[in-house]
Amino acid sequence: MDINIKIVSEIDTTIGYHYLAHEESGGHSIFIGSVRNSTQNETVHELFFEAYESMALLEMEKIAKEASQKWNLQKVIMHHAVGTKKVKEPIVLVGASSAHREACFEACRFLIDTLKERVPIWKKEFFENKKVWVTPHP
Amino acid sequence: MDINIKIVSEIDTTIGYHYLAHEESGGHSIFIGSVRNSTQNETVHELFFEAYESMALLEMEKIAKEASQKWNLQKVIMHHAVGTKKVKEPIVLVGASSAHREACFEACRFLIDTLKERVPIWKKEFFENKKVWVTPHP
Amino acid sequence: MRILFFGIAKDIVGKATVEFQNEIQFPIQVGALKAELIKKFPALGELSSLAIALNSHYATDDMSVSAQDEIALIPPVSGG
Amino acid sequence: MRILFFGIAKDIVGKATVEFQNEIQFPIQVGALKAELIKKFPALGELSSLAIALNSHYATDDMSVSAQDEIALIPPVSGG
Repeated sequence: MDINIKIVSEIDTTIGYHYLAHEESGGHSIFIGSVRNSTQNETVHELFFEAYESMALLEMEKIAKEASQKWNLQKVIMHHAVGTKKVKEPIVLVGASSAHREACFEACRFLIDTLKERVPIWKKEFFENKKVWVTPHP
Repeated sequence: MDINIKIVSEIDTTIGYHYLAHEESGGHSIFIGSVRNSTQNETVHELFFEAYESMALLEMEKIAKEASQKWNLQKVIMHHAVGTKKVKEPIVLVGASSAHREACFEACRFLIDTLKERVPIWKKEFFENKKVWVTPHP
Repeated sequence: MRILFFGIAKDIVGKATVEFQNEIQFPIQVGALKAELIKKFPALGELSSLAIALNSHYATDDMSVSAQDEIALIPPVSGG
Repeated sequence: MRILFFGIAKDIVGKATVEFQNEIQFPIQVGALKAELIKKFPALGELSSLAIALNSHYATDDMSVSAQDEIALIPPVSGG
């Protein structure tokens, strides 16, 4: 299986299919996360992302390999942005390709769910009058 | 909700996010189906797609609206190709955007599953020595 | 009236459009029209499903078809 | 030895990197190191989770840390 993993300053949202396409793949599932204009009813102006880059890359690679053990995939892509991101700007792109659609859908969901649980990247939310590191409670 | 529905001769795989992005959307799920090189262990050379176009457009619109009743979505895209498609060429692109990722993933899966069940489009498979209309058995 | 055929139904019938003049009496119910078509082209009866579209929407067997409607025969779909 | 701090942990500690000289005795187990850091910076103890990365991999509490290892404190992650 081919894996493409990157920490970038700008996510290129157009390349998902180009990377995932494979002659054995009939299905390609792509998820893109972006900044939305509010969280818990408060207006968000921008987000700032910080990564422990060496570890984030290793952790994404582990997640991609776990996905390829759970499902029969041809390719996996995981890109995450760092720095300041405004509303509508993409933050993360993950995707997987497989012969049939069930596997790529489930794998894609696993990639983003597990990335959010484990990859050492931190988000600071900038509201009108305050900024806070998001520290999810379990 | 905004809906973008097309029958096209070439799928543009790069536009999914561009179309789905919305300031209230944090999640965007895109599925792209393409021609793979084999089916049931036989080598596929190409596929040919024929649509009852007026009805296919109406039926895709109904499916998009059903999705928007089931989930809180900002945008839905459904593009299907017609004509001859070779291995690795995209056939269909569907996607949905929503505030959180659960809704867009579930909606995207619903879009492609329901498209395959109901939209009047037919596929002919070209093998080495024969060509057959695919007529799925229930 | 004209009936449109697609996919394998087009191959069975031998053309994309067939004009029916006196063979079918209109108005007719969708279910009865389907039965007439299967009588005329028995291979249609061997498909795993066969639907009728009335003016570009799926029709149920009890709907009535007039000679002015656009009718299409929908064999099992296989898009995506 | 140097410990890297990220996100809210960096704000609590006041910098991204802290050099510990004689305050911590190496080798030390990961669990004990975490306890030392929480004693020094009590606000770290109020986070919903706190992990240690040892040479860029998540470490378990029973692993041993030497002064040559790259150590990072991982507060609750919030990527994606």
